[in-house]
Amino acid sequence: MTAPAAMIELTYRDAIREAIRDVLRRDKNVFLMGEDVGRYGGCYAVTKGLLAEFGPERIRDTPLSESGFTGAGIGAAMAGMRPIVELMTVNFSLLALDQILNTAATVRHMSGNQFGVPLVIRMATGAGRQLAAQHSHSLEGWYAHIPGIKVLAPATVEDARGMLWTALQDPDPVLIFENVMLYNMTGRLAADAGAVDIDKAVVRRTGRDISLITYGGSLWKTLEAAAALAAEDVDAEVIDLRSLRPIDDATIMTSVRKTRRAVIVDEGWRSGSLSAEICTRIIEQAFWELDVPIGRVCSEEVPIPYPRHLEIAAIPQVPKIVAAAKIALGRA
Amino acid sequence: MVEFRMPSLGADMEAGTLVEWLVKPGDQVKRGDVVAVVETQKGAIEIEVFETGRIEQILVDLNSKVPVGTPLARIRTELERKAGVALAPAAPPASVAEAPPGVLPAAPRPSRPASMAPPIATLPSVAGRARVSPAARRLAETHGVDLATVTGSGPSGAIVRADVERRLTAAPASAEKKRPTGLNLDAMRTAIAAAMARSKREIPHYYLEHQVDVTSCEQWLTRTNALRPPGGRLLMAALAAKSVAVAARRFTLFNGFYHDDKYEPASAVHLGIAIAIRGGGLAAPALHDVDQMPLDELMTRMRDLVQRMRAGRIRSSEMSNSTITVSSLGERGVDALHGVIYPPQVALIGFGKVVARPWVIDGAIGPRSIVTITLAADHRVSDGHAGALFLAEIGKLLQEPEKL
Amino acid sequence: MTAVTDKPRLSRAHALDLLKQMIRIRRFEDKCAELYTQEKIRGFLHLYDGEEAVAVGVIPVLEQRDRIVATYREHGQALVRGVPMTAALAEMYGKQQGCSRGRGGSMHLFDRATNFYGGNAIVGGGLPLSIGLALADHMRGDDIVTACFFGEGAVAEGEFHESLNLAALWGLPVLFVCENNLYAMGTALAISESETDIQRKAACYRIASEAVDGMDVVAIEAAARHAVRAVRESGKPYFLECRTYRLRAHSMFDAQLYRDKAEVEAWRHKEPIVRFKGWLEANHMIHPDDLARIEAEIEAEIAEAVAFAEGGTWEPVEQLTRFAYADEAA
Amino acid sequence: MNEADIRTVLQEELGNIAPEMDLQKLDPAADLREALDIDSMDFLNFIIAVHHRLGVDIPELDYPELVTLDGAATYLKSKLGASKS
Repeated sequence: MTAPAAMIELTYRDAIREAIRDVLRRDKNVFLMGEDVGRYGGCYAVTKGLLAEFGPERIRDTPLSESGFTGAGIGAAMAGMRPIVELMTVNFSLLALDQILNTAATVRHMSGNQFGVPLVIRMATGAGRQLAAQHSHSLEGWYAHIPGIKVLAPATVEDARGMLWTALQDPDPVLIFENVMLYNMTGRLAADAGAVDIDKAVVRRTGRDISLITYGGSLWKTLEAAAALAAEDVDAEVIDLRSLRPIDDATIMTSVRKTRRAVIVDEGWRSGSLSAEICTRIIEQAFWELDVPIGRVCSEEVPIPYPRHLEIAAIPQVPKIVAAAKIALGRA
Repeated sequence: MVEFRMPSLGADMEAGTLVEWLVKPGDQVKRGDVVAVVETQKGAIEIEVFETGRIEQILVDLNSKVPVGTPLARIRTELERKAGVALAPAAPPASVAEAPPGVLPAAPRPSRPASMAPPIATLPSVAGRARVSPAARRLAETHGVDLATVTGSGPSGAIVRADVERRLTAAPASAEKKRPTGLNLDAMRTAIAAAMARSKREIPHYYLEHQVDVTSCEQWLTRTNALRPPGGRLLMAALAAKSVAVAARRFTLFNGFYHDDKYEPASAVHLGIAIAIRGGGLAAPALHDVDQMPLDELMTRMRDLVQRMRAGRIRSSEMSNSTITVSSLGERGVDALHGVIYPPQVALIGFGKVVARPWVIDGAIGPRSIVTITLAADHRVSDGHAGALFLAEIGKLLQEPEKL
Repeated sequence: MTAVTDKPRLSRAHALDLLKQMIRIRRFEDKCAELYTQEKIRGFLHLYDGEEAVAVGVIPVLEQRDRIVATYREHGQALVRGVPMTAALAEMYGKQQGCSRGRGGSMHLFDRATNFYGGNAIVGGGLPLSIGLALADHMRGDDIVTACFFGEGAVAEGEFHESLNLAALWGLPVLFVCENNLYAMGTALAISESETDIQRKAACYRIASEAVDGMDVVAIEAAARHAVRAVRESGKPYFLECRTYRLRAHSMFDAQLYRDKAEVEAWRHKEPIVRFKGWLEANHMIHPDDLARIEAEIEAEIAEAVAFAEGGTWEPVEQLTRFAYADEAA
Repeated sequence: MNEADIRTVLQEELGNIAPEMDLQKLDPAADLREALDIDSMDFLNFIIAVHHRLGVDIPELDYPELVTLDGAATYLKSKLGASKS
């Protein structure tokens, strides 16, 4: 029995930087490309110090040309490189959506499997910093709609550190969404923590009475809600999806068959959201196990407003999750 | 004296480490001067001061990480120096009433407007039909549990799987003695006693009897039921109820309420169906707007009522506001029953059992199915003449069952 | 100060007004920085220090009916165009008395009364919008000019190419004003553009263009008069590159690792307020009490704006979803 | 489905109709309507339940054959036997 590795404490931001540093060291084909990733050190200071260590060829500052440099990343990947494209935030990724959908996700299938795109795209997502409507989108659900790419939502320090290497080994494009509210979060991690899987959901808290299904930034609000429910002797199970495409149906259905009640917490807008897809899958696969209608806690269908109290009211919060759970438990 | 505080430079900056002071106590500073350098996750950032005056005291030593808002130094402002007086340290710029947005000011707590309540299906249950979860429904089906005998503990009374499980464990199929659950027969007895006593005390009853040939009804029922599965079949009781309701619509003196010494005819016909409860007790729950209710629906509702009443599962909403009541003691009952009116109603129709009797038709005698219909009515409201016409109307309606 | 032929004789009153407008912006931005460190203003805050001459030189030349599209660094443009300082500051506080009902914040100041089509937080996002506004006026034959302000960072966006091409192709009355402040957030012009002489790019679309010293308010005003008259008379687009410099960080939370302090210091001596004030004093067009009066008037206006914003109220949460769509009752 | 199963179904359904009756003491040859104080409405509900559980059609004309427990059991056995030949 080898001695357990020492545990270190670091922020979610540091964990991602370590992951990038690790892959750059281990594979010379890997390079990072994005707006202000080099001299500026990254809009969220994730890549600070990497330019000095790896030089301008492998830490490439780009002009503000999202469609251009994302397409360039796709091309480089098709020609054998392993690029990591940083799109700063999902809000700006809309300018690169054509390249992601019509080339990255499609070319393997369309070329009869002659060309693949082993590309990783990282972007921040989510609201909560009062950046107003154009800078506060949560559009993971849109990307999770597209066949041909994988979509990840690391919510813990361990996943922030471990998903990148596995994603880069994947022969197809992988999108990693990092919620802006998590960068400052500190967590504990084994000093030698390495790669993790990217296709399984994880039960972060086991429980018998109700399944709370969520991902990314909302995980911590959901765990807090579960704690609040525990105080009222409700035993809630919390599932962290980790992968939004493919969705790990097995873990979801096992949980729902046990608890017979489900609430899904999704920072996207309700209509046509990822939560809508998960609801449908539960009805398709576990309808006869359900005791109550599936609950959902999503963002209000409105552009995210600047004032703090309106932004709080617009996106999922702990009280809303607790309330939805109580309705499902018949205790509203 | 004014406090120079650790500034917030970004919505996601919670603290900063003071790595360099560019001024020392006694130095003169003016608005906009860079006075210190703070290390953040974004790197070292020069911090400017927004006051003009002299640095009095440094409050934080180097390389200490302090949260945003921590006082770093004290500055004696320009005004004070001129006036030579020590102004009370200025209250932090954010007066209590207007706390910085970081702390929610006395603004309305972000209550959840109704429109934003998670729209879980909290719709009222479909009128009459208890809501059953899929899991409960499947368990009930596989074990042949009659959901009508299960009380729901789920949201707004819905039946959930645990309820069916309890029903299975609590009541094994063996025929051991079962009391109607949830019903206090003794309490019911006292209530019936009170109502009957009041009725007899206050209502001057008069009684009328009328014999009606229901042979055509029986033949119509046999023809109709032959084409239908058991679930869709009709009984005489439904025809009887419908005929009373249709007639009551026209004879308004028998369909209403008597309150505070005056009679109020009802605008609709809510027919009370008197049902004996197993093990004793009686209830007369109301079916609403029976005069307009299609026969098939009336039959299904009456069957449902009887099933639930028998098991003692009565809903409070069903116990009120009948406008007239009909009672029947069934096939093994008696020829005619003279009932007691339920206050504040003003009439009760009784149906005896159907018997084969010799009957004269067109001068010839032959066997016919005859039923005796009785009327108990409130003489404060109606007289025998009107009562007779009312009974005759019921009898006439029963001659054309297909129109009911 | 470049002597430009069609520069009108600079009256004293006009000169003082130009100076006051620039100082007014500088002091306002300074107050915003202070309020940000006290967490009164949140989210992102991009300040205009050093670029005042562009707004003050261009916007007063436009007519009331003309339209303006700006970026997230739009406080200066909004103030010069006539958006009340009270409403602008209340907006940054997030109060419902703000010019966008408190919902937009610093990066999204809108004002229908002055045809101010807002700040826009997406780099290059305003360019196609300005084409559309001009297209409508062009189709209706209205004598209206649309001025579109953007930074040199936006030049790298696809929308820059698409918009200039459409403006030239359809002959639309757009005045493109590029505020080239040498840095797109943390990326210097030299490492983001193969051709750094920005105004030369307009020639590829056959659009008349001119570069002007962004630190010389008089030169900008003259160039703006000429450009606006050209657009109004020809109905065709005009491209004005104002070469300026951003004295403060890109936004509040920026350690400026991408440029050194000596460079910033050098530009402090060439910034528009210092230059214009120096020129006025050298030509005896200004007296010390003029400056004192200007500073006092501005200080009073800012104090009133702060009081207005502090006294503002939060929009009730019940209004959250209102105006996602037009009111049915409207 | 053998006769014992049929009798269990009949016992369960009669238990639903007359919960307070002790069906163990029920004389299988006695008229159910008398023995369990069942009226036509109860009897129809009984027929509907048996039809639903055993999937056997029971026309009104056959009702007399089901008024006793034995009668009902043999009737249903023959009906089920016939249908499952």
